[in-house]
Amino acid sequence: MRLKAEGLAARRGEDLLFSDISFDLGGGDALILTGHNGSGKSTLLRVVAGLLPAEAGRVTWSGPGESSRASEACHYLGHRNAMKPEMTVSENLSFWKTFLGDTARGRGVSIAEATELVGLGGIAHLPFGYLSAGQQRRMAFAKLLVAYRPVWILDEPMAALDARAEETFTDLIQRHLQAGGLLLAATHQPLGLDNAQELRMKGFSAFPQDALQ
Amino acid sequence: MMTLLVRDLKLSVRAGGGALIGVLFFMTVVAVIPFGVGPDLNLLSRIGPAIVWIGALLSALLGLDRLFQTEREDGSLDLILMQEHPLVLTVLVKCLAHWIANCLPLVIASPLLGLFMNMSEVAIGAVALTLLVGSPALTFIGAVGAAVAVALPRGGLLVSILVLPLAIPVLIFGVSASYAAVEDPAPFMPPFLILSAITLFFAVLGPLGAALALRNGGD
Amino acid sequence: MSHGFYIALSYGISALIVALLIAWVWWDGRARRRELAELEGSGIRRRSTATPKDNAA
Amino acid sequence: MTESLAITRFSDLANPTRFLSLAGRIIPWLAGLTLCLFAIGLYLSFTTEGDYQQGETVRIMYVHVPAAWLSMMCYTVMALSAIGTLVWRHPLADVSHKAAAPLGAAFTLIALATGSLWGKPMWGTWWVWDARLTSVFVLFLMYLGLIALNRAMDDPSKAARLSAVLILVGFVNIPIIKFSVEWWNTLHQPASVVRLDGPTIDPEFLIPLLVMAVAFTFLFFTLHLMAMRNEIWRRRVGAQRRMAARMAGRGT
Repeated sequence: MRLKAEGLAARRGEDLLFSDISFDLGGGDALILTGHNGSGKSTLLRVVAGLLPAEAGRVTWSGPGESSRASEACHYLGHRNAMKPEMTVSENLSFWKTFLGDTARGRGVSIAEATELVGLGGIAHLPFGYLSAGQQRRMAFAKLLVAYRPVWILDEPMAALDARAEETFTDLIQRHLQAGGLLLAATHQPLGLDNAQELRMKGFSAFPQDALQ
Repeated sequence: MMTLLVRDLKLSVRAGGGALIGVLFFMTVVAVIPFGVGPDLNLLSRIGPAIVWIGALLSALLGLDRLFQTEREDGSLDLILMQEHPLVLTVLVKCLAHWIANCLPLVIASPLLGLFMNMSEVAIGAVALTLLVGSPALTFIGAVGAAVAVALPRGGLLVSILVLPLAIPVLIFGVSASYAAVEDPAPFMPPFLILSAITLFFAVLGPLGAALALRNGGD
Repeated sequence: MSHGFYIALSYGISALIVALLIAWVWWDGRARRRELAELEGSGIRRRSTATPKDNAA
Repeated sequence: MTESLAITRFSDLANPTRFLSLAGRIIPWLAGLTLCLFAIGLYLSFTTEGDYQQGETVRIMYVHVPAAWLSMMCYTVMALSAIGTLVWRHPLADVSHKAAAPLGAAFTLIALATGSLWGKPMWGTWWVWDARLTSVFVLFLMYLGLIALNRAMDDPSKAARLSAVLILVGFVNIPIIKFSVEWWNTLHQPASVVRLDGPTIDPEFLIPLLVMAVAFTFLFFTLHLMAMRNEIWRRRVGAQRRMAARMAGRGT
């Protein structure tokens, strides 16, 4: 499994946000994007997820028996949770489980298990809108567990979380990496991963940026 | 895909869903017409099919702007765009769910309003039938407008403005088929078949256009 | 001059609407009570739980 | 419990738990009474003679008139509850007018449908835009609008206050609609509809009509109590769910 980006560049409106970003991630690798606000972290993640067209360069994915479109191998957790407040948590999760489908059969955990893993077992029958912001975030994270994807793309995953929930998240991310998954995250806080590579985004630069290493 | 259909239907009947409001708007629009033109039953029965059709057209547009906007607001649209399902199919299913939740009630309510308009039984049947066949076209055309205006803050008004001109052929053939059913010399089938053809045509073109717009409207 | 059809229809429609109304109210009550029982079962109690009458109702 | 008796009574009634136990005791009796009244009313309405002018269709009136009467009484109940909501901020008043709206809509629908079915054989048309029919139809639309408004909002107490405002505005508006429509349409002959006042109605028809009217009224109150009870339960479910969500954050 390899997620490879070569010479990526993207614009926000008229301005070039970044250019010539390359990385190459294999199974178990994590890449953390850091940088000040507006440096293009979110944009880079959205380009990799295939939600924004790249100005230049390309993203390729090679996995066992999967198609070469990178976005299909990815889970994307953006600022918004992609859950409907009118529906219960389990309705939301089971919708995404069925809709996303498990790429590697059977590797997604059940809904009850997933809510247990994010530390909120037993309240899956509540409407999503009843939960607090932090709980909603945790349930959105449970979405990553119910349908298996090798690549996790997380945009500020720790926003609105307390210390204990952060710990839970770090654990889950570690487990994902140990199982051979990939991680691409933008964050302000340290995620507490020991083997992570870091990509520092400087933003609004016309000159090529230092990529990895 | 079935799960998407079921989810959208669930959402439309849950609190805050628009299914009831569309029918209510339809009834209100049609009900105020007699106050404007006067309670002359002959006149009402003459203009009835046109009034019912225009009322249905307006109320079908009412909820359309929310078709993709709610998905975008909570981030679901991103996840839907990333999937391997053909996006055209996803859009088609969403249109279908929207039609079942918002337009089918209009079709069911139309005979009632036909009675208020003092229309004959044949005319009522014809209007209900043409609405049943023609209203999917409105949803499919509207999907393009909704996809184009998905990221705009006051998208609702814009969707109506964008979609109404495109919906004119549907209105023309829907109303003329309804009239043809009542008035003798004009045959019913030709305009009705054209209406069906328009619906089938937009069932292909609408989702294609909407998918294209969604792909390019990412931010 | 009999209008049996219209009379039957109007009684039928009224009965239907009333039956639907009763069914809806009934079903709604059942569903709410079931939800309350579920919540009660999962160990959530009201702040002012108190009187046994409350449970009887 | 140091207040005077009156205040204690008032706060007792204000207490939804108290209301629930009271409703639980009353509802079976009310339901039984309603059933008996309907049995008598229906028996009477099918055994009386037909009217020489209206023929058998007079039987439709035994359903139509009570339903129409209820459609207006229900709105009055709602308007009183709305005052309760706005002036005393009584939680039961919120529940009362929210629960009454679907009932009102249903009874208005019955009145419209049976009126239409009476009008077809007698007038030759399903519907005319005369003053009474039109204002009842407007009433129906207002009920549906209130239901939609209540459904559209999450916060029940805010929804209750806003719909209370709408109910009161509507209450003022209904006579205006009625009179303006009468001016607007002077074509229609008066007194086509059976009127209770005056000697125009024979006791033979009056008795079943009255029994049916009482039966319908009791039906309304039974259903209203049940619907209010449902609404209180619904709010409890909501409150407990929110509490469950809070507890899940703190516990474990």
